[in-house]
Amino acid sequence: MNGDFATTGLIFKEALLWEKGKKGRTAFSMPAADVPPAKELPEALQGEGPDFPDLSELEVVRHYTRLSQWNYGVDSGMYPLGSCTMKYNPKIHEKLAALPGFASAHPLLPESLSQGALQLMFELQEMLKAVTGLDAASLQPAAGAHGELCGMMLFDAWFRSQGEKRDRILIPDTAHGTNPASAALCGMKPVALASGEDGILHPEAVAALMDDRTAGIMITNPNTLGLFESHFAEIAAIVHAKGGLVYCDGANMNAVMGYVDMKRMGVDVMHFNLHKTFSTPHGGGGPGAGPVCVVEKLAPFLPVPRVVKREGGYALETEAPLSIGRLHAFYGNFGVLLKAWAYIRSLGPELKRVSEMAVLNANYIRASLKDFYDIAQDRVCMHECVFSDKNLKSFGVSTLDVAKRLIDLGFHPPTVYFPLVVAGAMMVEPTETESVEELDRFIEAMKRIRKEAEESPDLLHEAPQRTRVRRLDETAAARTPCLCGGM
Amino acid sequence: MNGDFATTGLIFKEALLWEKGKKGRTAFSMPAADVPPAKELPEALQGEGPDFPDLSELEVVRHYTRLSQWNYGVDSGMYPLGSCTMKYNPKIHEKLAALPGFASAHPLLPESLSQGALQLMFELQEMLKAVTGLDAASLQPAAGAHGELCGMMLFDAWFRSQGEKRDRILIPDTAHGTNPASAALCGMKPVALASGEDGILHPEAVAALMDDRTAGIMITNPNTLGLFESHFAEIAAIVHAKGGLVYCDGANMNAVMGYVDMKRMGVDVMHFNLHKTFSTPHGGGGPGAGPVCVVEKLAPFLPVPRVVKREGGYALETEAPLSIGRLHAFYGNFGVLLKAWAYIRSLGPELKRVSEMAVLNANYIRASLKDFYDIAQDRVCMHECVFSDKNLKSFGVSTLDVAKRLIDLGFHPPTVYFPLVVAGAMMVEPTETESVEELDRFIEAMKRIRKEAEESPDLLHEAPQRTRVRRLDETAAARTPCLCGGM
Amino acid sequence: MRYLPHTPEDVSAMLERVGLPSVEALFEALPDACRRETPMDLPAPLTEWDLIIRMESLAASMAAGSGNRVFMGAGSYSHYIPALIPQLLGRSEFTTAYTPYQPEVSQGTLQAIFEYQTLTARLLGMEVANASMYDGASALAEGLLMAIRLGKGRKKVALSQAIHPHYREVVQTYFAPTEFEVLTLPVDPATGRTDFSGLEGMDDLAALAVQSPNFFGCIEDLQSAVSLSHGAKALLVAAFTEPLAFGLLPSPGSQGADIVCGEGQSLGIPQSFGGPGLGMFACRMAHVRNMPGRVVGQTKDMNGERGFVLTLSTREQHIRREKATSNICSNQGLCATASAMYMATLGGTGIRKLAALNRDKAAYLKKALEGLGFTPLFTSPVFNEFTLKAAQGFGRIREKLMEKGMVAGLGLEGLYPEMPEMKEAFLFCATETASREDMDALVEAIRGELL
Amino acid sequence: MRYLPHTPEDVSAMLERVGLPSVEALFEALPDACRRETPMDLPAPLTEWDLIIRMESLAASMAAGSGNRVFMGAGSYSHYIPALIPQLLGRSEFTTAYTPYQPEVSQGTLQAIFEYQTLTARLLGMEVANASMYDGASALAEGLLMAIRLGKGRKKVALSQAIHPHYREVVQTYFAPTEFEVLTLPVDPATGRTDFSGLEGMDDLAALAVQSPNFFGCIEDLQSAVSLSHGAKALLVAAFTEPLAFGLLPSPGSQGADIVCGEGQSLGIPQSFGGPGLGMFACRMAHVRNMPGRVVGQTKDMNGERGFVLTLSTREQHIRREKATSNICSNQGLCATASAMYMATLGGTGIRKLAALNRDKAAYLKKALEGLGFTPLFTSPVFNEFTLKAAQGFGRIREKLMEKGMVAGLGLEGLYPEMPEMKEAFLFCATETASREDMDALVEAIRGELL
Ligand SMILES: Cc1ncc(COP(=O)(O)O)c(C=O)c1O
Ligand SMILES: Cc1ncc(COP(=O)(O)O)c(C=O)c1O
Repeated sequence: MNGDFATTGLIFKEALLWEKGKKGRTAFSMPAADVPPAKELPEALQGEGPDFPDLSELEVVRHYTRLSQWNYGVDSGMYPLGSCTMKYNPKIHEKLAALPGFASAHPLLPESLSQGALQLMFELQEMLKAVTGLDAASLQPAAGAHGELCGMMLFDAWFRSQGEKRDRILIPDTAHGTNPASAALCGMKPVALASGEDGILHPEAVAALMDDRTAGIMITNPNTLGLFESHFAEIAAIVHAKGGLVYCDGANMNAVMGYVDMKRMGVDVMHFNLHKTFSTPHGGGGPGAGPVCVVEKLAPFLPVPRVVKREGGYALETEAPLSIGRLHAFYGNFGVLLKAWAYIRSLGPELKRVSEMAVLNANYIRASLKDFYDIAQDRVCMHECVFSDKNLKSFGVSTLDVAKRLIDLGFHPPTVYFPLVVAGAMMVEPTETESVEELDRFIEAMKRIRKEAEESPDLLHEAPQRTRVRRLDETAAARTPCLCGGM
Repeated sequence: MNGDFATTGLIFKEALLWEKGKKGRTAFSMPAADVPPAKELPEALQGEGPDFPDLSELEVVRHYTRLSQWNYGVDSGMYPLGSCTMKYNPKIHEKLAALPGFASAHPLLPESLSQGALQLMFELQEMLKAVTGLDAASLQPAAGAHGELCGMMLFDAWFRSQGEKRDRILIPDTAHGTNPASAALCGMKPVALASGEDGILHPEAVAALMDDRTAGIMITNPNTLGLFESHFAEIAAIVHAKGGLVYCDGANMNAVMGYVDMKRMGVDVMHFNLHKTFSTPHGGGGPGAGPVCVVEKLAPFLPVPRVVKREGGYALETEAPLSIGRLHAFYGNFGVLLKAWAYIRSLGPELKRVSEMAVLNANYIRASLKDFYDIAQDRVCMHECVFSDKNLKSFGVSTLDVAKRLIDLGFHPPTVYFPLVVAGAMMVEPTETESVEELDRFIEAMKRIRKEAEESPDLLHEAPQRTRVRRLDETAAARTPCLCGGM
Repeated sequence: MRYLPHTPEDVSAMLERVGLPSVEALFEALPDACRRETPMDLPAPLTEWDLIIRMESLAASMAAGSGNRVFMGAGSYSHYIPALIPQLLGRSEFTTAYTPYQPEVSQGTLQAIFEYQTLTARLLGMEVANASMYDGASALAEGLLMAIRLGKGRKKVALSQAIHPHYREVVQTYFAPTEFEVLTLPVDPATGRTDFSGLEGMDDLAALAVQSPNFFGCIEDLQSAVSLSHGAKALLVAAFTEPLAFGLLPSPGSQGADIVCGEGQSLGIPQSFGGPGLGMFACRMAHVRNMPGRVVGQTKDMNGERGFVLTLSTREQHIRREKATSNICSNQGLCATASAMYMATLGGTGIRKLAALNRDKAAYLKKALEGLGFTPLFTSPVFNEFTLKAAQGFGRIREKLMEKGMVAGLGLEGLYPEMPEMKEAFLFCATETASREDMDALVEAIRGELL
Repeated sequence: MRYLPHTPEDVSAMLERVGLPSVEALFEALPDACRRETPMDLPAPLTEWDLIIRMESLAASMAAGSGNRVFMGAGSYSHYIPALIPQLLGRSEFTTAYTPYQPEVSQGTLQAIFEYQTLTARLLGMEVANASMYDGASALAEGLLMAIRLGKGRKKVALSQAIHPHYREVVQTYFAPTEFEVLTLPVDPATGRTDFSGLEGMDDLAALAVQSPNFFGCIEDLQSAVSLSHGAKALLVAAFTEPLAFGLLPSPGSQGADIVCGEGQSLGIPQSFGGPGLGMFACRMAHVRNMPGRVVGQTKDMNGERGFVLTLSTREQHIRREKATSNICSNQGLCATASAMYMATLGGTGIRKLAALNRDKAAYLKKALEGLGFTPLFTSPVFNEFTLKAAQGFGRIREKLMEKGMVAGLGLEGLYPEMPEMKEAFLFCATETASREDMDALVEAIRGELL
């Protein structure tokens, strides 16, 4: 098929909601009034109600059906968005999350009436501990960044409990933006740590910066270049020796399950991106979940409430004098946690094979494309590999152009321009759920684009051409923001 | 928007199932073997198993996701397919049909364990009787044509019970092809009945053909020209006077609910197309349901088993000496019946308004387009109106071209080349669920096409251009049929 | 009402366009003689919320769902349905489309049905399958009518008595108004297979129909049936109610069947109190122009792209009217798509394993029941159903077990009044959904009552 | 395993391409010090079927679903969710996509979120809303931090004690590691509204935060709160847990609030044991560059077609890193889409009716409970929640009712240990899902126990 796995087809135009409908329509089945009307509200408390459009049920259904058809998801095609682990999301999980016992459960039901949910959360905590080797877990954080924030709060609380306040933290230059941002929210100043030529951190660099004003270090492992931080244990020892704590951003856990022991490696706190590693649907941006695991000494600081097992059942523990407090109105994104539980229970120890196949797939792509695209680090990678547009520059072609051209050929582009340490980065994370035939098709498309870059670069500059809209003017969008319609 | 409500967008190519996958993959979660293996089968009874492709779960999901994106449904856009009543299918019905109590119910459960399903069927029978004014109902037929067949069998059984065998039946030239085909299955010879200039049947024509060898008549009312057969009652009287029976094809019942009394009108047997009138999803061709209603004297002949209400509960009655017998392995398409029940219960007496709005919508289209397209009958219509390509011929443009061009503009075409009495017919049935804005858009598109036919007919000849595939070679398909892949 | 978009202003404006003073005026063509005298007597509308409550309460009175263990097949089988099937099948582009008359906007349906036809042909060992019939019973009736069309004047068909009794009744219903005759071949009381010895005396036969595995669960000797049938110049119509069996058994096509038809509910379709199911229908290419029902064919578009269309429609009612090969129009398309999804989900490797597991389960239950004193009525090998002569007093025990949510087989006496050996005979079924634990519980419950 | 496609042959061929002898060799970069010494101690894999059984049994132990009547809100509300929402929301193009970094293949998500922002801004009476925060509590915390950024050096925020206690705790958690201080304004024991009299003594305030309807169900006097706050040169942050109230009440924006944030679960999102919900966040355009979270903007493509993109990303962590306005990255996008669907389904006419119905239901229940001797604790008007001082011995009765599947309000004593008047006080809620019948049954059950 020559690397071209897409074409064009009929797509509907669809107006904005408030450009549709007519006053007096409805798509809602209004329950009958079986009680008398209440006394009128005082005039000052009478509002006008929002100016929402009134639509019929079919109008609403068609609107969202059409909108959905403008989107690309994992179910549409390969979605090798690096650092995001866009693996297959099992369909059975949707059915399970919709079970009325869970979906309609009020979070403040007494424990005696919510044993199922509490047990599920308790078991998930235990399984996360088993996967990491760490000693305690909290499921409250609602996403990875929330987990990082939780981690930084734990750092802060720990030092306070030691009568200290440390306000520096070491963060490698390959780190995701959330890492410094989360640290900053806790009043810590990120100190940039350069990774070596070989793309990983070196103990000397850490030793040079670590001191007793520094709370510790945040390392993503495997890192955002798709490499394992081989010196992690030594680095952790250096940090620990100065009284510091070690945070691991576990966003890339999909690479190392069954291989790595986070505790042995020297991690004090880490977060998971449940939606990545444990395959809950990413929902066009969320919801996710970002549970944290910690070593014993930090356990007393974890958020409340905590799910515990007691004689007679599962319970929510709120008494914890050292706790950083609540991080979520209730217990985190329970509906997401439930899917992660289901995923882990469906695979069990086979999670190790998940990681193996994820790494194999990434290396297959690396080996197949490294002679076509400049590769940031030419050696065995973990779950993803990072190419760049270095050798395309001479054709006037950039990473953005390659990404857009991939769309025309039927693939979601990789993560681009991240990590920042690689100029024009293309970060490809195929995940373990892609078949070798699909990888071959992606490779074929990438090779074709490499050739086109040389022979007909305008195909890339003009891309995408097959989508309903073409490249959008992002500058104008930011310069004169229109963030709210119908004004 | 100038009549153009569609565009093109990214669409994926997708191979045939057996061009994918690899031996040893699976998308199925195989239950663990918790029993010992059975003794080997004798060699003669050992087969090889079918040559199915082995796919992973993601491969299956992506395959069907992509296929679905090549389709047009009511949820995608207006679907004015005449005679098919493509109205909105309420989403809640899918949830109800999936309730395990129904979805997992074995049809041979004892009555005591299936009261819910029996009650639902009984109530549906009663409601169909209320809608038609007739005296008894059977839900067994699995589609409209199956209902017709049932009706013809009832005719046959009735005459046998009278010691007669009548082998002719009057069928108007506007009838759907299933009518003569169903009659023929019962060994009856259809006698064509010409409708008048005004598109409806006239008593004289019937009187001229009706005799005592003729079992009766099959009339679709409203008929396939979208007209009400105003002389129905007189015609029925003529047929009855010769000892004949009157069948009404109720496919177009959506036009006349709350207005027509089938029994007063002289109908002895009629069928519903539940999937049309009562809005069950058409499923790309089925399943539907085609219940029949009859007058008292034919009730003893209805199929068995029958759902009856007795003291102590609902029951299945199989003893019925005059019955034509079973027409379905069990009780018909229960899962479809359930949705029709839900639809009727959601509207109740408002079904009358359904018909009113369906007829209003059709007339709105008729009034708006009759100056642009030749109209078969220029007067108030019922639920649909029939145009033709008569005044387009001079531009070298046909009904088929108009239909295909409509696709490019974002609409499903109407039914074309039916009824046969109108050369180049375009049968437009908007249904009551389309808003006036949507009708306006359709009208705009049709006017634009009318103009294009004159000014740039090639746009029509070349249409559709926006779909993933263009016009297909149907002649080659029929001449050298390829009905089975991968050979 | 949320399904009806028009506001009062919409209605007025539209009436003005139409040139009529009122909505009632739209109905002026209706003479008084056709009109209702009273409003329709229908219950008041329910809200979405009350509808759910009502439907849930009806559903709750059914003995289905995980709480109950139904060891009964007889044409409707409990099989696991992977969650991906309802999710994909429920995509509205599939559900809310109709017959793919406009192929350019129906390639999803068309390719899905083409794949269904192909997988069905492979499963049944045939050359071509149609796009579906209403159910197994009507498929059999239409198969026999097709054989009669091919039979050049032959007016009789012979049915094995071991074909599902309801299917035979449906055939009877279809044949009653015609000039054609239905004969019956009895069951061999020892083997439980069809006794073909009566065939010799039958002439003018257009077809012989045999079901395998048959209603008693017994696997028929299809090869013999074919040669006997062909010897009599009749076509062999092979029926089935449990297509999963062909994961393990030789396909009917490989045994020489001419027409194969049956019920596909087992393949990913909910039991749903008996419908909608799936009438599967396959035949030889030589006979395709006599086949009933729609069929999808592969072709090319004007750019040479592969695509699919409804084809051979000159067989069908909308073209050929009374001369059509059948009156069928709407079929069970979505169910056919579901079964294709199911076959694709299982795969060739999976269907073999799953079929073997079904056989193993039934063998386990059979042995356990025999241990209670139930005796096998027939000697033939079985797939996932089997017939046993029950232990003394079992009828009453069975009633009692129902209250515990167990349905212990199907009594055959009522279905075969003509066969005295069916007194106290019960047809049991165990599929992959029957856990050993559930089967043991059934056996223990019976044992407890027998004491 | 059905999620892992590779066959052994695939793996060998791929390893060959990679140039490695084994899968283990892929992990050679892992030094011994990082490696596990034992395999992960995880339970054995469950099949899809066993997973369902396990999950259903866990779900069955929850007091949710139609059988139970929970007259409790307190930040999580029982509302009807039209069936079309889960069906549309479940379309995999929405669910299996991620952050719309590539707008050309994400217009569905982007337009849906742009519409969400717009409807949210209209509901709250604000100029701009972001694409969502984690939940109401974190939205409030981030709203206060935003006010501090805008406060040019002011270091304190004041919170009404009538803000949901959990939200106040979350704010405390967010503020603990910072140099900023959280003060509290008490509740007026008569009206149940915030007592602003303490404001005067507070200087250096960047923001005052008030929730309306507040935790006790009382509708606050937002207008006064705004003028007092602005008088103190502090921003008014309006919080909420029940946005449906704005169908009836004046929107916070119309009252002059500067930042509005709260929980959107009521708008079409299942309660789901407290999450995922929806942090709604809105502010004035003048402050937009200080707003946390993603935001979608309208623009044009190179052909002039309207389209949508993520914009103003220079506020965000992936560009600005430690200087970002928040650390948020993944948000609650699908929940935001659900709530937009819900708002579109209700429409302007519908939300007014539904809000009125909620108020009517609560008024009915309140009156009925008062008839039993419960006394209102506060005089302010309420929406669908209200606080009552219970009749003698109600605590024990409440426990008993739970066994009958009724949850009769939430005890406030534990949540407000600092307020002695909360002894024996209970917070009740009745929404449109509470039928008169259910409310009467509750009242009768209490009456029966009181006797
Ligand atoms: C390496 C890394 N860390 C942290 C995050 C933040 O996770 P979340 O988006 O769940 O907040 C991401 C998200 O993409 C990431 O890739
Ligand atoms: C007028 C008329 N009669 C009968 C039928 C046949 O109904 P079914 O397709 O349900 O068998 C149709 C179907 O389109 C029809 O339009």
